[in-house]
Amino acid sequence: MPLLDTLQANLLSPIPLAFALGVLARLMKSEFALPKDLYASLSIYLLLALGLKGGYELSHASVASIAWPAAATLALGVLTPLTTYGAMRWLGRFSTSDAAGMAAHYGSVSAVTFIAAQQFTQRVGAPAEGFMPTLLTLLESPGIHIALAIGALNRGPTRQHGDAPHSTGSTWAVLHEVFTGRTMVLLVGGLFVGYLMGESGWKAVSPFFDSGFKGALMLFLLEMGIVAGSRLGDLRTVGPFLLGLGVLLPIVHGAIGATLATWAGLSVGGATVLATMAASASYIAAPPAVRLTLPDANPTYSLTASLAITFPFNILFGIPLYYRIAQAVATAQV
Amino acid sequence: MPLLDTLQANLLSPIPLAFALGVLARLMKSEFALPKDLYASLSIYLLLALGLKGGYELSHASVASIAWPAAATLALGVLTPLTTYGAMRWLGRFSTSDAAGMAAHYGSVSAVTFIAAQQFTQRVGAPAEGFMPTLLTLLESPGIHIALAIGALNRGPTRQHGDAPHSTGSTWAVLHEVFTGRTMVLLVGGLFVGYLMGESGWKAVSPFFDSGFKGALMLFLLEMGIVAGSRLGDLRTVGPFLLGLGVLLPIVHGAIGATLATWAGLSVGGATVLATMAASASYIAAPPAVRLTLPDANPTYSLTASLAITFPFNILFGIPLYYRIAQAVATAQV
Amino acid sequence: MPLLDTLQANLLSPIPLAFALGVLARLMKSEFALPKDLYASLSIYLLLALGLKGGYELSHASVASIAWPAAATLALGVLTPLTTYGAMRWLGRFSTSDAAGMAAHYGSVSAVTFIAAQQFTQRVGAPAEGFMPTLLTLLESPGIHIALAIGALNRGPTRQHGDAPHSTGSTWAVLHEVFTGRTMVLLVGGLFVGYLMGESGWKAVSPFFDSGFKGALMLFLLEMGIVAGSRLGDLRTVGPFLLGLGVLLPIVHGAIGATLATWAGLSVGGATVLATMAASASYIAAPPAVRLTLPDANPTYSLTASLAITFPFNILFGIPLYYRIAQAVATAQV
Amino acid sequence: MHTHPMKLVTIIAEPVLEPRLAHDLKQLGATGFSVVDGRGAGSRGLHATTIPGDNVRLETIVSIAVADRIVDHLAQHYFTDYAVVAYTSDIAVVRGAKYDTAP
Amino acid sequence: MHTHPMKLVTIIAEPVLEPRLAHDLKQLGATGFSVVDGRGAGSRGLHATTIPGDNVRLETIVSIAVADRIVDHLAQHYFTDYAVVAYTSDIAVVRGAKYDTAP
Amino acid sequence: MHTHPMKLVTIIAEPVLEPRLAHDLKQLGATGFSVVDGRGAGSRGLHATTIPGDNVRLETIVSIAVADRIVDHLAQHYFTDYAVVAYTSDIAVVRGAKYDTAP
Ligand SMILES: Nc1ncnc2c1ncn2[C@@H]1O[C@H](COP(=O)(O)O)[C@@H](O)[C@H]1O
Ligand SMILES: Nc1ncnc2c1ncn2[C@@H]1O[C@H](COP(=O)(O)O)[C@@H](O)[C@H]1O
Ligand SMILES: Nc1ncnc2c1ncn2[C@@H]1O[C@H](COP(=O)(O)O)[C@@H](O)[C@H]1O
Ligand code: NA
Ligand code: NA
Ligand code: NA
Repeated sequence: MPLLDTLQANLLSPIPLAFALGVLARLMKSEFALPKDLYASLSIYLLLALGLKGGYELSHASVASIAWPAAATLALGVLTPLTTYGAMRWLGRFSTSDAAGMAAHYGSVSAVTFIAAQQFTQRVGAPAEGFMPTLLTLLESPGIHIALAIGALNRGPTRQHGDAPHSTGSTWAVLHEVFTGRTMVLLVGGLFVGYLMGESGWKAVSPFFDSGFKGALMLFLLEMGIVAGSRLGDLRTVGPFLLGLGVLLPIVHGAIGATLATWAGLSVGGATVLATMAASASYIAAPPAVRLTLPDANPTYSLTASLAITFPFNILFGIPLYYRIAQAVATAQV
Repeated sequence: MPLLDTLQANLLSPIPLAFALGVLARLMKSEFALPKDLYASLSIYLLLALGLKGGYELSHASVASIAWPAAATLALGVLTPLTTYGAMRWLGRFSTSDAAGMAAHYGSVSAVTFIAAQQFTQRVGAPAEGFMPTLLTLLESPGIHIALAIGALNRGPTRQHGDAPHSTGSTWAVLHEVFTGRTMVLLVGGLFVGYLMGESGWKAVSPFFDSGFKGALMLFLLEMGIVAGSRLGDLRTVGPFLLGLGVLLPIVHGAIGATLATWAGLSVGGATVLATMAASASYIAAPPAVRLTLPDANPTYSLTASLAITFPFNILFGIPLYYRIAQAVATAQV
Repeated sequence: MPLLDTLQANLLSPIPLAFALGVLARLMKSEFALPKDLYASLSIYLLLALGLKGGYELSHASVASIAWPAAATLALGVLTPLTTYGAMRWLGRFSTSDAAGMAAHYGSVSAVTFIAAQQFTQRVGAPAEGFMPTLLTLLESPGIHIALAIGALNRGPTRQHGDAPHSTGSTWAVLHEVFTGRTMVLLVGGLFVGYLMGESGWKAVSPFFDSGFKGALMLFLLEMGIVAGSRLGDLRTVGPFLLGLGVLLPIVHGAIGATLATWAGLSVGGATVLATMAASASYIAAPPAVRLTLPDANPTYSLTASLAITFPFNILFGIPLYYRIAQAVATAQV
Repeated sequence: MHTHPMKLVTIIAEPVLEPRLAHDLKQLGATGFSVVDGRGAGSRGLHATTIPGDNVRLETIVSIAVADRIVDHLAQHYFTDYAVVAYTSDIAVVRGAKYDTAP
Repeated sequence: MHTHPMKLVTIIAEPVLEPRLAHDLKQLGATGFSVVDGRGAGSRGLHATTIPGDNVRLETIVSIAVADRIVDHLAQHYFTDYAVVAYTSDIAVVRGAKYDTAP
Repeated sequence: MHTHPMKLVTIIAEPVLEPRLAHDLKQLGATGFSVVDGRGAGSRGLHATTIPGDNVRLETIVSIAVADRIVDHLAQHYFTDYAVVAYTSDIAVVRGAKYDTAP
């Protein structure tokens, strides 16, 4: 199937369509949005389902098969914040805080983009390895930690609230929050529970966590479209450089990701998903962490780039692209 | 099956029972109610599911088969606000604002009543045409527009906030809100998405949007019962005329609807559903639109009539009645 | 299967694992919690599902088969608040209000613990009778009424707000609230609706209310773990006596419950579930009722004991234990 | 526009008390009240709700006399046993008559 | 620290009015506003929302002149037909300039 | 009943700051605080949250001295970089001692 057909097939599948509907509703100035608690509930459901199923499938995987992919994931977790920081600082001439803030977003990962990639590989008949959710948990925090460390070093001690009485503001407290945030509890926790409860447990709960998954995802993407759509106005604020970077960074990170993943022995489907992880940008775990530790970083930059540029790009065009890259790398390797 | 049996079978089915439970809970002064966000979530789910399935089935329908039913629907959209206005103004001697406000409610449609009719026709083995949700979107707004136009004309320019600084209060702004409200985004949007994603898309999401539909509907009806039940006290406020009108209008509109629908070539099931649409009164889209454009219309009148009289009447007795009328008209026509 | 194996199999099943994950998240100081409305929605779903299915199955049960189990349930509803009051007052030397408050909690029942027991008996192949939810509704309120009556008698008229203008504070108003609270509306209402709608109704809604049940329960238990986990700090406040009582009372009540249940003719599964009901403590209906009628009872005592001691004990260890007791009693009886 | 000085009484209380307080306010002469859900932390830290810290915040616009009566009533019937915080502040309203109870 | 006296205008209104009121406030010179969802009961008891009693509470920090203008505007355009309650109170802010509109 | 004059400090802030502000308030001598979730719009329009405009509103009853300290602290540590609005108002409480920190 040529790239254009893959693209078209992707665009006409539930996830991109629901996302597009959300964006369109905002463009038409509709006030419609999911209730906040429904949005949160859907994300909890999706993350826990992902973790449980991943954990259940982990019980069938050998440690050997995961070792290299895990190493590749960690390498991406170190690399992507650095390339992002470099591009922001030296190409874009942004402040160290803005560069570090952006690096935290692009060094981490978007779980929904991951899921979209997983669904895509299933649809094209090249399902990813069952242990991919485990890799997802590995990529969640290193990028944030590295980026915040860079930011802290560069800002120096002067701006630290040294005399202020807040321990909750300390970098350690913030990193602890990343580690114990919603995504980590549900994903890592879900992996353990899924692993421990085994087949009988998974069978009991899969009518809830598995059958409904794709529909719930669609509803979630509708709201993602609304959220992204309401940031489109900020595109003018952030300027052409960030607009370009929001598309270029995922392509570069996706290509590197696909290559490393293939070298690490992942299937084409698995490589597509790992590439998508590298290409995606966090908009859940990174923003509060950056806001608290790098107060002078402008959150409009990083959130708009992650949510309104990179996320739609990946959902609509990126994933099929990374799939073709993964195919090409796999063919070249043989 | 004689009318009484149809009635009884209807009363003992999940939707009326759940509704009755809600009313009963209120009558017993229970404080129980669904959390607001759950109520909103269920309505989002039901509307999107309706749209998606309708859109998917639309891909099998020919334009020719929809043309006449669509024309009948639009005719009902013009007729029902006029009859309502006339009845309120000349029989009930209400103010122009109160009459126009009521016309907006009865000229529009209740999606849940529509769904109940759809379920009913399935249960009695006369399922309605797959394109009915498309007709639903056609009936949502014309009645509101016509009613508000009548109201605006009759109130004259004196009461307009001509000098006030609110553009958001303008009739155009309000009509835009009706067009881009929750119901329209989810129904019209769902129709498009359902149409575009086709069979493979629908299959992927139907375990979520189709299997759970009837149960979610039941939960929703429970809350509808509570909401309607808490308005029963207002029945005394609105007086016997509105009480009578809340039952008579749906019967008249339902009979006209069933006739037009049958002439337009709909099956008995389809005619039942279109009749129910005509007979139903909006309590989602119409109330805020009326409140903002006709401030001196008493909202207690229209909301109590729609929610506490017409809605229960349709759910419990109206739908089986319209079905019998549709059968009769179909037989007469042959 | 020896007790230890039953215990281990229980601990590795979805409910205890999800609960443990919630507790663990709190111990790691995670801020994660389910949105309030999701928590409420899940509990509504679980209660209504329980009621509907119970009502549907009630239509197959004979009155004779329920009579004795119902009598046993009511006996437990009278006995358990008395033993609790006695233990608190004379062993623990607590004030009459604290003793009565505790008695209200342990004299009533925890629906989630009931469900966990039901699931457990299914898993071990000894499913409980279909009419058990009916018994659950019988045990919900008598214990609260008895306990509050004891409290009111012992406090005497002096502390009554005799001259205060609140009728809402009267004991009658509070008892009315227990009777018309969420649990009663959904359970009793669900039983009636389930009974009336019969097989065709249940078939229509069971994909929603039955298939998803176990998964939704798991999500609910995750939050229960978080809630219980955030009370662990209060364990130090309540002291060793309440800690011991929170484990001893359920064992004693569970043993009595298993015995009475077996005498009343219930199967081993049914006896396990009734024993669990007796052993469980309310943390939904009882707390507000106690708070309003016994203001000087320290709510930290009863809520911590119910939520952070007895609930986990029952979920993790109690239910398998009551099952073994029920087996033993059944064997002894033969 | 001419405005009238009134008192705003704010009560922060355990959620379970909302209906009772609403009832009391009416009895004591308030013509209405507004409620918002919130959370908080204080010195007592009574964990009387399943989710510790949840509270409701009632506000009522009343005359000085009614404000006094409300504060007295709260002090007498609630402060000892319940997690209730209350304070009054000065506000100005249009249409002062709306907030006066019939004598 | 030096603080500046300002007015806080609080408006409790039917939810449907939120966008219109927000728009009006800006037009009348407020530099911003905060909103909280709530519920309540009053003397009129207009059941204008599906769930009776729901309301929103808008607050805006403004100068005395703007506060007067807002109260006048509300009295003229809303008090007759809508369930709207409004009051003003005295507050002190740091950085008073933040709340002054360009002349 | 005898009441005591106190200060109410109201802080409207980005949600992410809630735990830090709560911590600061205690350190600065507040005995408690209440929080309500809300939304709003201002002049800066920093879109620092996924859903633009969401905020939290913290209120604390404190003595005049503590109120001053809190306002100073906010001005120094938050006003530059964060979307934070704060103001103080005069209130009267029963049991003034409840809101005084041990020296
Ligand atoms: N100083 C304070 N300022 C504002 N609210 C307070 C204060 N102290 C207590 N509260 C509120 O009152 C509730 C009960 O406080 P307490 O009884 O002191 O534990 C808390 O959850 C807070 O919402
Ligand atoms: N005296 C009052 N104090 C505080 N809020 C009030 C008062 N009266 C009315 N309200 C609020 O204004 C809304 C409408 O009141 P009304 O127009 O009097 O029915 C109510 O739902 C309350 O939220
Ligand atoms: N004049 C004002 N009155 C009340 N709240 C305000 C005002 N200005 C700003 N706010 C609140 O402070 C938040 C941040 O405002 P800003 O920093 O001006 O963008 C807004 O979302 C509002 O909730
Ligand atoms: Na990334
Ligand atoms: Na109609
Ligand atoms: Na019990």
